[in-house]
Amino acid sequence: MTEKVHLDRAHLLRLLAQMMRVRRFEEKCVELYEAEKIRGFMHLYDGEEAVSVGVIEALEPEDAIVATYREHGQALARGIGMNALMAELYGRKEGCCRGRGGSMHIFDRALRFYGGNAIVGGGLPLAVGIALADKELGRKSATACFFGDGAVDEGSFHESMNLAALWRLPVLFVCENNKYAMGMAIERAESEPHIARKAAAYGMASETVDGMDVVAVAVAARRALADVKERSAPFLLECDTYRFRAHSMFDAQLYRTREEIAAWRKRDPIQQLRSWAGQNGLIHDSDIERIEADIEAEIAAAVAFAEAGTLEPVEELERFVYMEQTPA
Amino acid sequence: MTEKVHLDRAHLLRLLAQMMRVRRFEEKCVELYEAEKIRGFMHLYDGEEAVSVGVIEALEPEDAIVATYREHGQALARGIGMNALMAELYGRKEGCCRGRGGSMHIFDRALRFYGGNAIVGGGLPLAVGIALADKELGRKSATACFFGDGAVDEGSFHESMNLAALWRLPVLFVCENNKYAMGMAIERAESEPHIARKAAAYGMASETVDGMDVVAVAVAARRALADVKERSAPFLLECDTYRFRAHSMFDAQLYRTREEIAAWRKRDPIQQLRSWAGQNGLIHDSDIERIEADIEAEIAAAVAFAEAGTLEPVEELERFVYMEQTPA
Amino acid sequence: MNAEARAAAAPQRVTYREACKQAIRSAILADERVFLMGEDIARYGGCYAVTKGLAAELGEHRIRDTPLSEAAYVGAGIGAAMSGMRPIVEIMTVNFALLALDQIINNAATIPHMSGGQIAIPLVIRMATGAGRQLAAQHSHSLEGWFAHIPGLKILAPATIEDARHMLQAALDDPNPVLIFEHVMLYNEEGLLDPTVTGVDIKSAKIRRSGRDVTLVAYGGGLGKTLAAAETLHAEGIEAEVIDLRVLRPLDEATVLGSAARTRRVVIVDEGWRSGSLSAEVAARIGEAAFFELDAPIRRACGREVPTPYAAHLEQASLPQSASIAAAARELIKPR
Amino acid sequence: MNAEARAAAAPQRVTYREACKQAIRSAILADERVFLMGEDIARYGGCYAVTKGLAAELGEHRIRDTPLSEAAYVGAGIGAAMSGMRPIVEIMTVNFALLALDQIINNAATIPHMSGGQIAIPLVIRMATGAGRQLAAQHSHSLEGWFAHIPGLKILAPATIEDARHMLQAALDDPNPVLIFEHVMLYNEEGLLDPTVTGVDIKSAKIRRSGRDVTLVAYGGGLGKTLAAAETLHAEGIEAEVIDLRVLRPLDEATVLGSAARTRRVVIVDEGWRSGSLSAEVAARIGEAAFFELDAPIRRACGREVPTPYAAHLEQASLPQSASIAAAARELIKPR
Ligand SMILES: Cc1ncc(C[n+]2csc(CCOP(=O)(O)OP(=O)(O)O)c2C)c(N)n1
Ligand SMILES: Cc1ncc(C[n+]2csc(CCOP(=O)(O)OP(=O)(O)O)c2C)c(N)n1
Ligand SMILES: [Mg+2]
Ligand SMILES: [Mg+2]
Repeated sequence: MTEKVHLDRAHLLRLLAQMMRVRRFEEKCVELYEAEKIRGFMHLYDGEEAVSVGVIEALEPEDAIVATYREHGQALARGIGMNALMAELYGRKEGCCRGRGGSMHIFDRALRFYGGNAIVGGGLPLAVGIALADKELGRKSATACFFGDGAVDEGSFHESMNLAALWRLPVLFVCENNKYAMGMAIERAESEPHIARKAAAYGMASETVDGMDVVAVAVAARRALADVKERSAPFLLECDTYRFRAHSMFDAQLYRTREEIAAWRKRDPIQQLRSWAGQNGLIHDSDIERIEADIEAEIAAAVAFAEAGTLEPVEELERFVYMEQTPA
Repeated sequence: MTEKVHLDRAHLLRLLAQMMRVRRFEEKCVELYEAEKIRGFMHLYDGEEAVSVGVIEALEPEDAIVATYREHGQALARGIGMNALMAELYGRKEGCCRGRGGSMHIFDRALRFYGGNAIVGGGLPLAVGIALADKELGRKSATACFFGDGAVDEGSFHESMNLAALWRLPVLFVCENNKYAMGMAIERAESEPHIARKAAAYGMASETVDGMDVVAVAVAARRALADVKERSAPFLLECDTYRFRAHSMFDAQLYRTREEIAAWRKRDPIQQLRSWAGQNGLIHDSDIERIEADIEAEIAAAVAFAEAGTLEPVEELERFVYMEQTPA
Repeated sequence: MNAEARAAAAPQRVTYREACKQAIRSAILADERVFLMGEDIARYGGCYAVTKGLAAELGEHRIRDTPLSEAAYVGAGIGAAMSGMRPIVEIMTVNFALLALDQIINNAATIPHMSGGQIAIPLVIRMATGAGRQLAAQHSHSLEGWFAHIPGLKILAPATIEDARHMLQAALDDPNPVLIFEHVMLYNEEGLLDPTVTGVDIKSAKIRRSGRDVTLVAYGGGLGKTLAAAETLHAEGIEAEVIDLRVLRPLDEATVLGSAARTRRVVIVDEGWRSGSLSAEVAARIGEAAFFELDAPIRRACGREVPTPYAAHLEQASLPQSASIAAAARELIKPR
Repeated sequence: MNAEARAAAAPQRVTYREACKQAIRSAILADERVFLMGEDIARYGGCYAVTKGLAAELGEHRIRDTPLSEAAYVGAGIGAAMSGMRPIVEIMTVNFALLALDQIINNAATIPHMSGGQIAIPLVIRMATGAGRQLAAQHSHSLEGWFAHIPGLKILAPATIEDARHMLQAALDDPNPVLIFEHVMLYNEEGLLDPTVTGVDIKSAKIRRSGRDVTLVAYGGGLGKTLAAAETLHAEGIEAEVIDLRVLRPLDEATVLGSAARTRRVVIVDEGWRSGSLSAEVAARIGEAAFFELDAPIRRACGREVPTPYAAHLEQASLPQSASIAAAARELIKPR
């Protein structure tokens, strides 16, 4: 693993715990989906945890985030409470979006977490605008914009990359290249499948990083963010990753082989970090036990919170269609 | 001028005459616009004639064309009759589109001239589809798709380039890079203003050619088309050119200097070819006189034809909103 | 009739999904110019499993996976239609069709007229539409009525298994761009397909249930609820006539007006947002042409004016339901 | 009052174009979070010359030229609004807004609700709309009534110099995404601007002319023709009341219903294609709420259902005209 030597034990523990937390949270979500507590479309991040955890580790509180419908990892890593998140998946009034958004639309204004967007490529222009506002208002912020390899097919990718580069806006474009857009393999969707190379068409800096290595992602993200803020110019970070599970809860995975999945599972970001840090004596079994216990307790509490949650009264259906004021 | 040595006198005369014909036709159009015979938006090709004339010279009858709202040059070069074209600008029933299209929407099905499109970037996906059909139906055709530098800003450029390259479709993308999109200079619109370089993002072949040199354009187009047909793969040909006049009939040209225009006028494609071919004894004054006389006669006839044209009866307004059959 | 012929002529029990699939298969087998392209229709098998197995059967040129480039592949479908093919473009859902609206409105709907009748665009675009699956605001639009505003397009809303099976071929036979909206809540519906019916028209609305007391006009995903409402009303002694519009553009005004003139009372059901929904156009037309025949104002049971929420109870509250449809009919007949 | 104050208070003669420009200038000067971005607004001076000179005056950060990337810069406007700015996005014309509809409908219109009220989008989008300049089918759409279908958006149609001057500030003061449609045929219109009027509401329709015999409902580019029709009718002894809707979403139903109840006869004027135009919604609402007050069916004078043709005589035939509006009113009053 890259440059890991500079990382201290506390840092490693934080990264590991965060990834494990996302993983376990989603395992619970699958159970709850099967029990029909959670409904609608739900997309799991299983296998890709290193990307959001690594990138968000590098963000400051004043930075902003735009994510996709596969954003449980980003939401938890950014600090959205598991209670509010779980209650949202339950469709409860106590959810972070009062049950209106669900799994694909997690928002947290205080954390500058601007969704959760279910339109492929739909978030990129928003990120450009958030960064434009930050720059014009003299804030020292950057916006991390997450999107999949499939979003690269969309016109909005092209327009947004150009606009951000042209106006030198502080956007860190993070492509979660998990090789598939639903069932569409990237080689079948992109005539030039090396995404980082596309940055040249916009005169933008870019890099590809091993997205199964959380430390590598954290290091690359930190470097890229420093560059973004220093030069006030966008950066494209392509994270090489893989989703271990189906695209959503409805997907027979006819488009890929078990062998392929098995090969990628060997690079599980959690296992990799655990074994490397274990071998190097940086993390001990007792650490893992403690982390697991904390996570179990947190999840149990979140489920209890969601279960105890209430339904938004139907009379409130039209509330927020029009806002009465702009929150300060 | 490039590789001109291989061109014979007849060929040169044809290229020159075609460019002069476009130029004179449009000069007449300006008069007619001022006389309010022609209305709506009208975009002149003055200065850019070498591009359409050079490219279309290289096309076969079975090839197809998709153009923009600035397409008088393409229409005439492809062989749409000046009568039908002028009558269309007059809004007459005898126009090629029965007066429904006007300057921005010239069509000729028999010549595979698929418009005339007034949405910037709107024609690129059509060209991809025409080429797809040709390929699937086993035709040996290519589609020449003309668009401006401004169209490169649009998402449809990106999506269409990728689709054509991915599916290896016979499309010759011809970018008429005249440096401005209305008043927007390309450096202010594109973070990477070298358009030909963008082809790399799609693994597509590309070339930049001097668009003020009709022979260079013709040679490059011929080579590119051969490549397109042989490899069944698209090609991006960037033509470096300039429009001498305003964007449309409403444009104070506040965004560029007289000096800049004057410098480009020195590279007038018609003047360049005339003086080079004159100096080399390939074209004589008598040729020019004859060409000019022919053009004047053709224009006079076209104006007379349009003047004598009739108005589509208002009762026919809704005809063709729905077609009764697909022409064979 | 021998046993084989009898079996062939016996009604087949199929899902709406299967009917859509049969329609695609037989259209592709019947005409080599026909192909289907769209996102995840081949290897994945279709977002709603409509095309599962078809690529293996028909080949990946006829069932063609596209990148996520809605504007480009819809535009390519238009171009291919101009150039001799008979493309069926699948947009996964209407929600993503917003990315292709420029191509649909500025090209497909205008070129035949703008070219003075030179160029036809024999293109079919299919897409899923509608709410009801807790997919939240960006994935639950009901915009088929809204598309029906655009001249140059024909808009179909197959609400029955038979229409799902046969409208596609009729659309392909039409020289104009035709958009077919398949409601997501219908794919799992089962019903009988009469094999002796080999086609349907795409011109007329159909009376799905006759009645003398009130006319209920519906389409697409609203039809089932409306028929259920009619059943409820019947138990109360109110006989509702139920009209399935089927073709949202051009509207079959005659069928609607004929029924309105008989029952003198009309409720229009529309899952779209009430303001500016198709229900408004239907109401306006009845008001124009049958004003003096009506005994009561026209009522509309429509979607509430809200981005569709995720939570089930809110989502359901945002849609017309058979109870609210029946209530609207009842009020027309026995005003409080 | 001294001479200076008198001069300041004297009505100013300005064009609609100049009123739009004044509105932009004063909004930008009043709030540093406000800026305008769009195509060719700075160096070129605006496609319809609305912003001519403003970039030199206010700087290119406040009058910001964008590339031809409608989806991205509209989306960027949404993002900037979420993040503390008060952007005005200019889309050159509604025809190109089709390229940005996904951003407008799936993001701007949904995020406030979908986020449970956390995120407001105080964004204004201005665009030119309408036919009449022989720009043909791809450049002549009248889609403002169609946009009015979308919950979460507010839709304005300034038809007067005063509204052109003041609606923008009201829109900026609103915490929701507001779309302003400026009709291309109005930019050259001249009129008096009363300097004592410092603002307008964006809630209500306005009666622009009172009359007892028939109500004519219009908006945007249709208002002038409608007032002309009213003048013609007056000469014939028919007193028409003319309502300017002004706000197309949410509709001010009360003003329309009040007038309809008084005159008992209504003609709705809409330059949009008739089927599914805003006129249908207005008709449906009147039919629902004032059915028993009407003496005659509601009439609609709308755009013909055709992509706008280039030739002047065909284009004009595709639009409602004051003669056809007057004729519709006459028929209501003296049926043949
Ligand atoms: C514009 C649009 N088209 C299609 C879809 C349907 N869809 C949802 S997720 C998805 C795949 C996206 O793949 P990618 O961007 O690689 O992200 P991943 O799911 O792999 O994280 C598709 C096609 C959509 N939501 N939006
Ligand atoms: C989608 C879209 N946006 C904006 C316009 C308005 N417009 C017409 S021409 C033009 C400039 C296009 O420039 P370019 O592509 O370079 O072609 P050129 O006019 O230079 O030949 C613009 C912005 C349009 N027609 N379509
Ligand atoms: Mg992916
Ligand atoms: Mg240009």
